[in-house]
Amino acid sequence: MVASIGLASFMATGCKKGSSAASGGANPSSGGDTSGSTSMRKPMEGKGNSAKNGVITIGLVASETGDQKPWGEDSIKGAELALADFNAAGGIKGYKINLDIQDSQSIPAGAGNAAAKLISDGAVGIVGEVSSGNTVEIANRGFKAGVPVVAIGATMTKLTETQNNVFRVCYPDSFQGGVMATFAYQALGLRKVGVLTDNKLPYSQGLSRDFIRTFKKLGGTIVDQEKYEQGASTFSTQLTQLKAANPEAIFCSGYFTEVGPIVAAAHQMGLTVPFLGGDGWDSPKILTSGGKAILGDYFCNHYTNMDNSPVVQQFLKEWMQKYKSAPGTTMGALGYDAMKVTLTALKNCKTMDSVDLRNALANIQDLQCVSGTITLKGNNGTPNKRALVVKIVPMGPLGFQQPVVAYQPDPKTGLPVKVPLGSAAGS
Amino acid sequence: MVASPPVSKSNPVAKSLVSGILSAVGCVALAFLVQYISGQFLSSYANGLVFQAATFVTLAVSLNIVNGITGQFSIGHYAFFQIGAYTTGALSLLFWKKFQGAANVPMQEDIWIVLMMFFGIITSAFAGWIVGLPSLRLRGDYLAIVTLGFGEIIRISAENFTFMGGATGTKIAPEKTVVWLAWLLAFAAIGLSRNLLKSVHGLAFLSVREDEIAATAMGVNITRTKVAAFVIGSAFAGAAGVLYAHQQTFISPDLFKMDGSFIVLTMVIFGGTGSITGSALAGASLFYLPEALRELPPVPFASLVGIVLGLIATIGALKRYSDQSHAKTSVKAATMIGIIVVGIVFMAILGKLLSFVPSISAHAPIQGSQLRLVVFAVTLIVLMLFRPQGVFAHHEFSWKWLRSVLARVLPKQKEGLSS
Amino acid sequence: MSQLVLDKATIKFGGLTAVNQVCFELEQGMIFGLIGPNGAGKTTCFNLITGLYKPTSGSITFDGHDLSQYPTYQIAALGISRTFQNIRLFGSLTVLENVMLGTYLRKESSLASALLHGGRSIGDTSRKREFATNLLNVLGLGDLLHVRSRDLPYGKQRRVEIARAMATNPKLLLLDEPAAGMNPQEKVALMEDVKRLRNEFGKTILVIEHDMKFVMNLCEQIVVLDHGEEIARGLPAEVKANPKVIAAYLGE
Amino acid sequence: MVLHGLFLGLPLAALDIRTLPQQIVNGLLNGSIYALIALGYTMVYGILKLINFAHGEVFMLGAYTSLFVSWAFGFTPNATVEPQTQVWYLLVMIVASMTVSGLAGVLIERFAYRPLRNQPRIASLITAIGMSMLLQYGGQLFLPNSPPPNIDAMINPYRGNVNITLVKSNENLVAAMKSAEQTKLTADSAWDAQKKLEENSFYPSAKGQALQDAAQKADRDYIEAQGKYNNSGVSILMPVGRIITTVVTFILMGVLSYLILFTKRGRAMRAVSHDFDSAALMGINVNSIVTFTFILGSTLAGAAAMMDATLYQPGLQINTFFGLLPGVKAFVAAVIGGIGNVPGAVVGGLLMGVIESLVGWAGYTSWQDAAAFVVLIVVLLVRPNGLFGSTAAEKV
Repeated sequence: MVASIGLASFMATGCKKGSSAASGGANPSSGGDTSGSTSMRKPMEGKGNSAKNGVITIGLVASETGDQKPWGEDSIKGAELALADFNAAGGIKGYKINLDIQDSQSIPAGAGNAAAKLISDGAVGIVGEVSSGNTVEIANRGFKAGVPVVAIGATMTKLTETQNNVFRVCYPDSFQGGVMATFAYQALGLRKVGVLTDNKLPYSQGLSRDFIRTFKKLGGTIVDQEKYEQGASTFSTQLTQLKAANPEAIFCSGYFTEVGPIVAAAHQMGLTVPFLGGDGWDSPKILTSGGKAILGDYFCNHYTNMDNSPVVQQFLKEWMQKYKSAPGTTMGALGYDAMKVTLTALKNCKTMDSVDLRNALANIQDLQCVSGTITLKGNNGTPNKRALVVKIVPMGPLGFQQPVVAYQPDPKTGLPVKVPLGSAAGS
Repeated sequence: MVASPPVSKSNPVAKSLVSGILSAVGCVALAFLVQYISGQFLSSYANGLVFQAATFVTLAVSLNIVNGITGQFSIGHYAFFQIGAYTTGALSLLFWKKFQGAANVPMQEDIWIVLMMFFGIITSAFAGWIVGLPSLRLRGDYLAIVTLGFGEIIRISAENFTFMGGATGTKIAPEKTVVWLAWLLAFAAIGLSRNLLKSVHGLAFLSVREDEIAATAMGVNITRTKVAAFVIGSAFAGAAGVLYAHQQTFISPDLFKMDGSFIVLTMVIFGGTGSITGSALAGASLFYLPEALRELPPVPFASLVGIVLGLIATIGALKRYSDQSHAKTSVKAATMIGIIVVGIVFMAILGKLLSFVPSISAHAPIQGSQLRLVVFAVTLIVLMLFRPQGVFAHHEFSWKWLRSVLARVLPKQKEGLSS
Repeated sequence: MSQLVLDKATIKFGGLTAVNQVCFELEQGMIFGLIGPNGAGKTTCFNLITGLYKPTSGSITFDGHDLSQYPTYQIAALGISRTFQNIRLFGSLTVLENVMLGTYLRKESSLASALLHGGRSIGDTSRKREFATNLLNVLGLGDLLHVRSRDLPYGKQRRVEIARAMATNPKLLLLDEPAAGMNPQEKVALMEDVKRLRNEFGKTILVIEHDMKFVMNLCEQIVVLDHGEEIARGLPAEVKANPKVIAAYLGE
Repeated sequence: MVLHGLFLGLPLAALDIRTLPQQIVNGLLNGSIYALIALGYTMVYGILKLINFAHGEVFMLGAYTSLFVSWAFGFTPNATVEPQTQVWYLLVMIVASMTVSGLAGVLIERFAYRPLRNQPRIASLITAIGMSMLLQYGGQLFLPNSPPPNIDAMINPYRGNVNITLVKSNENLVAAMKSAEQTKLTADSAWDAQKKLEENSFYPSAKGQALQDAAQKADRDYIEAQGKYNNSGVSILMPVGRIITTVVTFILMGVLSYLILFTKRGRAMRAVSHDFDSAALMGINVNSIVTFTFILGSTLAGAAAMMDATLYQPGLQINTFFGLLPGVKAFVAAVIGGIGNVPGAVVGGLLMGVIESLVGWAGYTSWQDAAAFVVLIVVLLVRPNGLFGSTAAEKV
């Protein structure tokens, strides 16, 4: 069907799931992470910044304007909350932390300029961004200047593979797509799936690609691939084509803003098979746009409100107190985590400069975060986190996401392996 | 490369050639000087801005050739910019590593980028030729929409171009901010447009803008002229795209959204249609404006509402006054300054009053960065309302022009002061 | 031999036949008048000759070239130049620039040379500037070189347009109502100038004009059109006496 | 082949003739929304010769108005009690949207375009772009957009379909489907029973695994059989909401044509569009006619926005960029039809919709938007003034 998949995977060559690489930190100037055999992470080039006059500047790049504003705003709120928590817990003795927020305009060029601005403002480390395209720009600027970058929601697989200054607190697309493919094939027993991609979103393109690869590897068939563009007002063409292909389920990798109407329209025209998706689905708005049609569908998420672990419940409580409403998207939690990881690393620093911070970040181990336990040590910047598959249920006091299965990447193969739900089971 | 002063009767050719060569050398020297200064004394962020400013100057000046000088209303200039960037993207993906291995010479990155500029110019000029052809039949807004459509087709093709990563985009191999090359390109664009306008050929371009029928009756091949304008304009945009790609280090279709074309178009009109100086200055300043606005502090919501209401009232009053008053320039200027002062006071009072309204004062303050593009848009509208012909109108900067402007303004001011 | 030959030239716009089977011949070096009431098809004839319209049938030949085969700009290159009824100067260009554009056909440098400010282009441009300045001096417009043509009074604009047409160095000059909007003194001066153009430069001139006195004093041959058809031709005196012409002008 | 390999978006899909009628109908229905927005562009262009770039934002404001009205009716995202749908809600929403959009259009004309009417057209174009940016980015400060809200899909009372069968499904396949359904039900219930027993174990037992596999296989077979049955027939499915949208669109267009062709004001509009100055000399109040044009065009955009977000595609996210894509497409539609020409805008809109659908039908959904522009360029090359545009010969 898609003869060009082979070439498509060109993009992901170099996607070697290195887990054996010891994380650098011992001696950054002599190569840092590159001691591992499979790691291609080059040590960052510049000397970075350091704390000045007792003030540590941490930069945050977020989409304050443009079409990714909802996610950008949540990430800012999350990061500010994490900083407030950190300060309440004592902060770092003798230092004040200054959170410098810059707008990316939701475009890579804007993100690049924002990062450059932060670096010249003296940011020791940068947190951000939500989308992969923007993060790549930030990562490159940071790499040149020698400033570490902690990405919030950038799931693009290749992001952390080449530069040792890049970290993230989310799982990569290769894992997320794999999780949904594994879930579809094994847990739901599906063999023929249609794929619907938002062709404007790098996130959606990447996620669909990774889903398709794993699903085919497992033995499934992709019966049809259709594409739409973010901001489109009708999806009838795509849905008609999908319906004719008679799939057993549809993997829809876009954002919740379009997924709701898509699923509702599909149901209205009699296409009632389950829909599956990624973390872009996470917003209660999906219930008002998708209506009853969306209930019972599944998506992959970082955390769920139903998780009764103390970290999550504490986070939700504080969020409600500070902002008077529940987090709008999953980026609230990830923003919180990214900031928490950065601040924790900062606390382990001695000299409060970028190189020190990078090394401390690369040594983060077993940090309890809202979106799970994060270990960056030995993971080349991408944590080996578990991912949850959640089912959409009617809005209850704890939200609308019922955790169904949890998957953890296998340390050897990198493929998703089912693990107990643990505290995420809720109730 | 840059043109000489008006030709005098004593051996104009030799004189012009000498001054031409001198100015070309001067441009190269200046470009390297800019590179040196910005590399030595500015942060990497500011260095990036210096580079990007040159890119936008090139874009604005090259669009001015199509839009301002030849009068062909093109609103898809970013397409050529993107073609340049994607050309170097593809070639660098395929061959940069090999080149790097084969030719280990100093400045090899710069050499590679110059080489890529050559290819970028070829591909984008070819695209410009393709887009220029329909201009044979289309006029005004119809041509505009075709160029817009062409831009969208290019962007959508890039989204589907998996070799370059589709919507995700791809990394560009030699990462280099070549400030000198960017400025040299900008100087070249300025110089070439200026040379063009100084020649009989340039008059042909202008005549197409002014009156196509009269132009063709005077023997101007309109189609050829329009296509030439598109080819020249797009070649510069393509070259700028190559440089931009290597500076951005990562290119994706997102970088080349339709808004970009609008902004470049805005630069041209803002500077004054047809004015090279205007385009160049507007290109640099309109590029810098949103960046400068990064420093805006957070604004309390009440003040913001006050500012919005006050701004509408002030602009309305100013516009009304400036349209209807026939007072002397100096009196007019003084009154307008007065109106602005009153307006600011009004905004402040309004903001203060509004802060007592509970639902408004409870609103979270607005981050400065959220206001950047709003301020940008307001600047556009206000400037167009008060100076629709653009800042420079059709004038070019020259010392003579500056003197004549000063001569016009200064005595009047004295007069105004004495009366 | 005739320089310009219209052989049954006809053009139809939808149902309207604007010019119907018009035949006339112009001999080199003469001043012709083309007259007729409003809507007679005079300007349409000019547009046919300069290629802005293509004849529906019939042919127009200039120096042996069939003009229907050429686009307008090449017709200009063959040596036909014109002015327009409603002046079409390049408004925001100066008088000098307008006239310089007339020399575009005789450019001696390439576009590349112009862009790179090559010696050829510089020399070419300065020669053309000199030529245009001289031409404007000859036509008594020497003091207006650097005025924007849009800012000129009506009568001057007409003269600049004639200068621009002359700058192409045409063999045949078509003047569309050159005296419209001029006062009597200007008209007399214009008449002298047009005669000079013929006498000194040997141009063939075809004039459309409503001012009968002007036409009768200027032209050596007159063609009269009405409703797109030729109703009379000949010497001014003959035409004046032709009952058909009188009927066309006064109505029946 | 090489080219094909380079582009992921070009699957070699077999053209499926059975979905063609459905896709054409989809296209016509989609096109009617484009047409409604395109009317606003075309009318303003007809009068002012100005591309009103802010028209998409007027559309966006209409959608927001509908959103606020729906909230006022209790359809808030956090409603505790499910609100009841009433048809008159929709009427209030459409009237409110039309009013607000109309007002916005008039204000934009008054403050951004009118002061520049005697200036070069390009100046108004830049203010139009500025206005569009101002509403997009300024709107973000004052309008709820984070996360982007949407009108509750449940406000749409017309959730049914009209189904037209062109070729009946093969009845011989019914039996197979029925038996597959039976097998599925049996297997499902067996697995459900076993699932209850194994609820607490992390790994299912061998028996449970076998039962689950069987149930899943039965499910798949059922879907397969059902699909075979459905795909053996050809039918056209039309959601009632979309039919209503299309009907209303055509009614509004009829009213508009009547206004322009048969009323005094319409004649005045045509006069103004022909020549400003002579119309003014004939005693026509040009300003009031321009205002009237903006009111008409903008109210149509408001109506389109309301219907788009509630009836046509319920649940669409509303943010300040809501008008961007429909705006551009409608503009293209207007140009295809011949900008300035009312029936042209309608035909252009419908044509755009059908072309997009057909491109999707051919398997190139990722090229839909590009195809629209390719068609635009082709149409303009063949007919430089659009399909219905008059070739106004320039007077020489």
